[in-house]
Amino acid sequence: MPRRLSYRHALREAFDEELARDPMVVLMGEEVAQYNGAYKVTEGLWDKWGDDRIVDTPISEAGFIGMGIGASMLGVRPVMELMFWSFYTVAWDQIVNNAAMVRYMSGGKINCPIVIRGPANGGTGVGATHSHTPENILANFPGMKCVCPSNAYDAKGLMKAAIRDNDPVMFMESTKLYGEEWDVPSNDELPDGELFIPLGVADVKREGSDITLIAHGRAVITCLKAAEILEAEHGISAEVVDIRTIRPLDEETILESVAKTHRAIYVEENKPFCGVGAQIAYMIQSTIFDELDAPVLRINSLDAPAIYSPPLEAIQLPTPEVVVEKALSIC
Amino acid sequence: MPRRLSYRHALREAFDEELARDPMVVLMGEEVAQYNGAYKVTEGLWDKWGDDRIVDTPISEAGFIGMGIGASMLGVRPVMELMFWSFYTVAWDQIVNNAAMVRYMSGGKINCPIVIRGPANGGTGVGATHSHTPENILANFPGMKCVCPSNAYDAKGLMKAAIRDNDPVMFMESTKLYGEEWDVPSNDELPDGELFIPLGVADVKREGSDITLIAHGRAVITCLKAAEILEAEHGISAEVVDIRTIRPLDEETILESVAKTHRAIYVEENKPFCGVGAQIAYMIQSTIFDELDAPVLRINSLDAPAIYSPPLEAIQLPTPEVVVEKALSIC
Amino acid sequence: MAKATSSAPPAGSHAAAPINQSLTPDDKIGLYRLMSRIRRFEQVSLQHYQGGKMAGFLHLYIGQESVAVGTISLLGENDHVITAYRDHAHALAVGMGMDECMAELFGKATGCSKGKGGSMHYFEPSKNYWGGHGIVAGQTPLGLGLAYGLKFKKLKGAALCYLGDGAVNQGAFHESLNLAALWSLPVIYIIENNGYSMGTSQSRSSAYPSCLAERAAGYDMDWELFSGEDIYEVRARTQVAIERAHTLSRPAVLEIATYRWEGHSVADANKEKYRTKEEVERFKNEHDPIQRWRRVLIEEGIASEEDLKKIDKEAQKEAEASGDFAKASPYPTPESIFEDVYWEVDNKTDAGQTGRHFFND
Amino acid sequence: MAKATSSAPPAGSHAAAPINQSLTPDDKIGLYRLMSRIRRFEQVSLQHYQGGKMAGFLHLYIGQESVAVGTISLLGENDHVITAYRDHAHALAVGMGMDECMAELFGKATGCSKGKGGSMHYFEPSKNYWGGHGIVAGQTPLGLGLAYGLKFKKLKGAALCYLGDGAVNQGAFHESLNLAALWSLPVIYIIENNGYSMGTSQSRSSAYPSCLAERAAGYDMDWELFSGEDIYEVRARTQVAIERAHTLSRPAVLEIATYRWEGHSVADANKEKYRTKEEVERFKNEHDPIQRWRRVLIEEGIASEEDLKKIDKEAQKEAEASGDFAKASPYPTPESIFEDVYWEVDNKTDAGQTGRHFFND
Ligand SMILES: Cc1ncc(C[n+]2csc(CCOP(=O)(O)OP(=O)(O)O)c2C)c(N)n1
Ligand SMILES: Cc1ncc(C[n+]2csc(CCOP(=O)(O)OP(=O)(O)O)c2C)c(N)n1
Ligand SMILES: [Mg+2]
Ligand SMILES: [Mg+2]
Repeated sequence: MPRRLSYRHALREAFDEELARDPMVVLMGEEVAQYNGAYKVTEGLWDKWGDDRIVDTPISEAGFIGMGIGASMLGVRPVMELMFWSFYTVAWDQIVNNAAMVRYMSGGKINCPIVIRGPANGGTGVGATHSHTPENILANFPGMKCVCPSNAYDAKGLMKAAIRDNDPVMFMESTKLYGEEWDVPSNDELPDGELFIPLGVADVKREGSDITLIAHGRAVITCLKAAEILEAEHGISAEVVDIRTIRPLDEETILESVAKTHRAIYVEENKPFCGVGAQIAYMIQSTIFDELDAPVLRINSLDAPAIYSPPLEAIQLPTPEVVVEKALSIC
Repeated sequence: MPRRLSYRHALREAFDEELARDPMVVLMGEEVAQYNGAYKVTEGLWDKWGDDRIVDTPISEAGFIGMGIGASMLGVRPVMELMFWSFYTVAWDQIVNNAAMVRYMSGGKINCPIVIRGPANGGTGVGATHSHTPENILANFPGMKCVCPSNAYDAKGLMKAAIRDNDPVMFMESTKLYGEEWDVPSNDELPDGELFIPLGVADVKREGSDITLIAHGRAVITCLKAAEILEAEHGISAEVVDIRTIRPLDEETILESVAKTHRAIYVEENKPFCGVGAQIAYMIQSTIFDELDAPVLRINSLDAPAIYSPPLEAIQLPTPEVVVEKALSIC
Repeated sequence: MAKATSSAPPAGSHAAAPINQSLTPDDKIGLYRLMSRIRRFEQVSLQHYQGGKMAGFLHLYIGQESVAVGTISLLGENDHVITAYRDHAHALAVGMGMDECMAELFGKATGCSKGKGGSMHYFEPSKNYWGGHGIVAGQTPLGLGLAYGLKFKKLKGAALCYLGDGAVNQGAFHESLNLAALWSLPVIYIIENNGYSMGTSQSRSSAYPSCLAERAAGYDMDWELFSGEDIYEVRARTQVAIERAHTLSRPAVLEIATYRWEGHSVADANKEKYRTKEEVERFKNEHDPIQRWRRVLIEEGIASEEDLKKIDKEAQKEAEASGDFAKASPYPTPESIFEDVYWEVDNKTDAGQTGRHFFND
Repeated sequence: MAKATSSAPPAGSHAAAPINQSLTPDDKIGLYRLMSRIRRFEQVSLQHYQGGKMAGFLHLYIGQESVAVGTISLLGENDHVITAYRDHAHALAVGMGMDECMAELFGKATGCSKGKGGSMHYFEPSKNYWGGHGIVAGQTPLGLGLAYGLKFKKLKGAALCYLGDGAVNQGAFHESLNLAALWSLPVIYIIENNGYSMGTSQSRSSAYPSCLAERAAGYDMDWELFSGEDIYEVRARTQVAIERAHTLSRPAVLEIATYRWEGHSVADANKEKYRTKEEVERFKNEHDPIQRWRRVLIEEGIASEEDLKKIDKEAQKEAEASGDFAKASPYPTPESIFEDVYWEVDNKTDAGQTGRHFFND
């Protein structure tokens, strides 16, 4: 029987393995150590690895994220938690001008092997200030990498790749997925002895022939549900492509799929204007315009700040039903 | 003979007129008063309006921008200068979570009639930290408005609209344009007695029939030059649409033009990934797919942090030649 | 500009401060009633939270009531209040009703933010209450802006801006302190020091000489440290800062020692780990500001045990009724998702009609 | 932890400090040569700027040389340097060559940042020099990170992080101070106080009790205020902080009074408006740190007027040669625009090959 692991636990395994592999890896953030993490992602790690490797910080995101970047320039490999990715706003200057650009401005003399991670999602009743999904904004910057795993397996494999990457990686998790479980083989079940997924490789999560649903993060799950409804109720065969990392981006897998299905919809929980879907829709139509039997469409979170009211918040995010409806409009 | 006015001077007239019209208007920022503005946009205003209306701030963008937002909640109408828009990174939390979202989170009880302004452009040899063009990022947020005038006439008219607007308006100028001159009628030459351009209204800067070049900010000028070359050297008639404001966006004017020419290229000095061009290309193809004779293309700043080296910086930004070449590829 | 704390008045003398002498027996009972109502409101909200009626966080203020009630009781027409996400008490203290506060937690259209903000984002500008802010210290420049607005409009008032002991390490707060002192703006920062930011004790998050408020000295700004337990003391010592703000337009930082009984939020699974049971019990049993005020009222012969019990019961009833009100209220409509984003759109002005504002496909 | 400044040593005693006593005559001449080279380098760069060879800003350090030279002369193998955009002097002081520094200003491929950074963004990690940062105070958390890295790696060193008097009001600096003090990290913040941030005098930008460094007291951190004019004093008083960082891993804030002769940058059109001519002249004539050191060397009999003039001439020649070098150097190639963005791409690793990294159409 395959091993079931929660998304949170899968991340924890990735940390634990990388902490063991490389003594320069240090985990840092608010409440990550003694409190075990606000969302228990780092549970048990402080007990195991102690004060030097698992570090609680004060509430000073600009200060401690910048500190991590500075330490990374000296070869430390900090994995920094933002309790919510929403709090990137107070550390934005450090992320943009230092993590993402110091390599360039120094003519390649400095690099910043830092991971900045935490949950980036709406849908948990915490209101607009706590529901930011800045992946489109992060990926806008050459110099940054941006990863959005949709499940525990990918989360573990991609986190290990992120920690070993020598460029700054923005790693976006989901509080809505932390508790969900997936099959995640243990290392001894794996040919390479570990689970490692390179950045920049998309994954076809479901094969299909009539339409391609492309997504990142939790929207992938929405697409998989929509694909089942499309199949069961409408006889439409939808392929689901999980891009997994937004930058670098595996365009080939997307284009191959769309060249096969001739129809595409991008689904994301992000806001629409200049979202990831806009970029990928642009890319598809500009690259394989003649393969398209219909415009590339997209589905986003409804275009207003995240509302608190629980029943409305639920419909502000894309649902399988909305995906089905939009797919039917072009199939 | 029509009156010629520099972009900088046109803005100054807008400030002066609005300062006279509404005693709640106050101009604030680093070096805007006694120093007359780092780029002399506010020259003479402190002499005329004094300490209460024209205020020099310390270097504390989060503090003073947040302060301006707080004051705007009480009915003051602050026009805040960022010496460079690049410095938004240190004030980002205040802009996003307060200016753009307090109205929503308060159920409409509070509004923030604030203008945040300053130059947002590359091309002046100040390196990556000082060359940010965050208009795509700003416009991503429902709650914000975002304006990018390409000439002195629009700058004056749009600035007056921005100051009177009861929502937060992000106003992006250009140091490369400050010294350029355009025809700007004086108020007594105008039927309404003033120059006022509503936000959300695009402007066809040049009529054409074969292809539509769409742009914002200084890229409009690049497009106008490209259109002349296309006409003179290739007999291609290009229409140039200046969107002027990115949010709200005048989609009708864009779509009308493209429905006529059947070909479109978006040109901007911003980085490509999730840029404004991606959004507008998406919108065009998703709305009038069948009108298109070719994919919608776009041209951006070359996708790396802004390089310092002057000759390379010049080619990192879109040139008329690149626009011509791309236009020829689909005409 | 004076920079040191004023010398502490002798213990027990706070009742004698003019600002407290001016309180009528009714006023004093009013303070009790308000604290009691805040506590019942939160206790009832907790029940509904546990009953699954709300989402997200619920940060309870239980144990700290004397701070919001004592300080806000001093405010007049042109004084303003802004705080962080632990914002229910301040809302009730400025005079907001339990109904709209409870309904907000339920996410109902009748909530004080129409169900759009939730627990962390209460607002009522008509009562000079500017929220309810979720980003730690994000409200501190806004508070400064309220003070700027007052001074700009030449109004005699002050802005009270509350923050936690964990919030003092955010840059925006320091930028605000410099601006406040430099421009002499009438903002009073009140550090509600409950000893912990989530699970982190003050000494694990902050470096300081004698206390956190002393950082104000670095900006040549007035500061005070005092206990929040006795509402007389809270009023007497806060009044000094308000007076100074009103008459001299001078800012201040007040650090008020207090304690939260519950976890950081209801979701705080560790609340018994980072503090000892004894510590929590000691505060509950020996330092409850409501009990303390109760004893004062009885000692002063202003109210009997019976009177106060009756007030508590009324408060409980009111809180329960607010729960019923919230339950019976409608959720906002789906269309309302797009309301309250842009003033110009909501008000159907010309500016709200030109161009597309929302980008749903 | 001590929090107050150490009591100032009696005037004139700095030459007698052990750290200065240990200087050989050659060392002392070396300090002179370095200051002279820095000044000539900048004077020559100014000529080329005015000749249209560079773009953007050129922030000159002329008048402040003793600060960078004095402090950096104290550093050893594991000590690091990071500063703001006024960064030429620190670069030369850590041992970078004039050629690569001048070429960077010209935007040439031979520049210290390959022409990618420009005047504000010099870097040379092989010499423990971490830039060169354009965002005011943006370097202050990075300096903290260097100190963190040293401590994490159990190396005995310190990070010297320079900032201006205008930079002290940025939030990131304060967050850094708290973290430095809380975790006892060996970072030394050096406020190069030249009295102005662009056209704004210290008193128009900052509220402070006795000085800016005193804000460190609010974090229970050591601090000092002293004049930067005499290189003996700079060395003696900075050494105390370095020693403490090395042995006790304790941070500090040093405020060093100095003066810039030129405008904020070469583009500063107002440089004669916000300061009186008399003020500028007084500093040039009476407080030039190079002249002062010159007098010391002559008084101590270490060098003659002639010797020093010769050094100046050599420095001038070297600076001019660096201009020729820069002029003769090639610009970076257009392809290099996409180099140095991603380490993995540049190094052609597996990770650099999967997925698209650049999105040019
Ligand atoms: C910028 C930011 N970082 C982190 C958080 C998460 N967070 C919310 S409250 C809190 C603790 C704050 O403690 P304190 O300031 O002492 O206030 P208290 O909760 O004790 O009232 C944290 C870490 C946040 N909301 N914003
Ligand atoms: C965040 C930010 N705001 C504003 C600027 C523009 N700016 C550059 S230097 C400067 C003045 C800084 O003065 P100070 O810190 O005293 O340093 P000095 O120039 O005197 O060395 C300003 C306003 C900037 N680069 N970054
Ligand atoms: Mg607290
Ligand atoms: Mg200065």
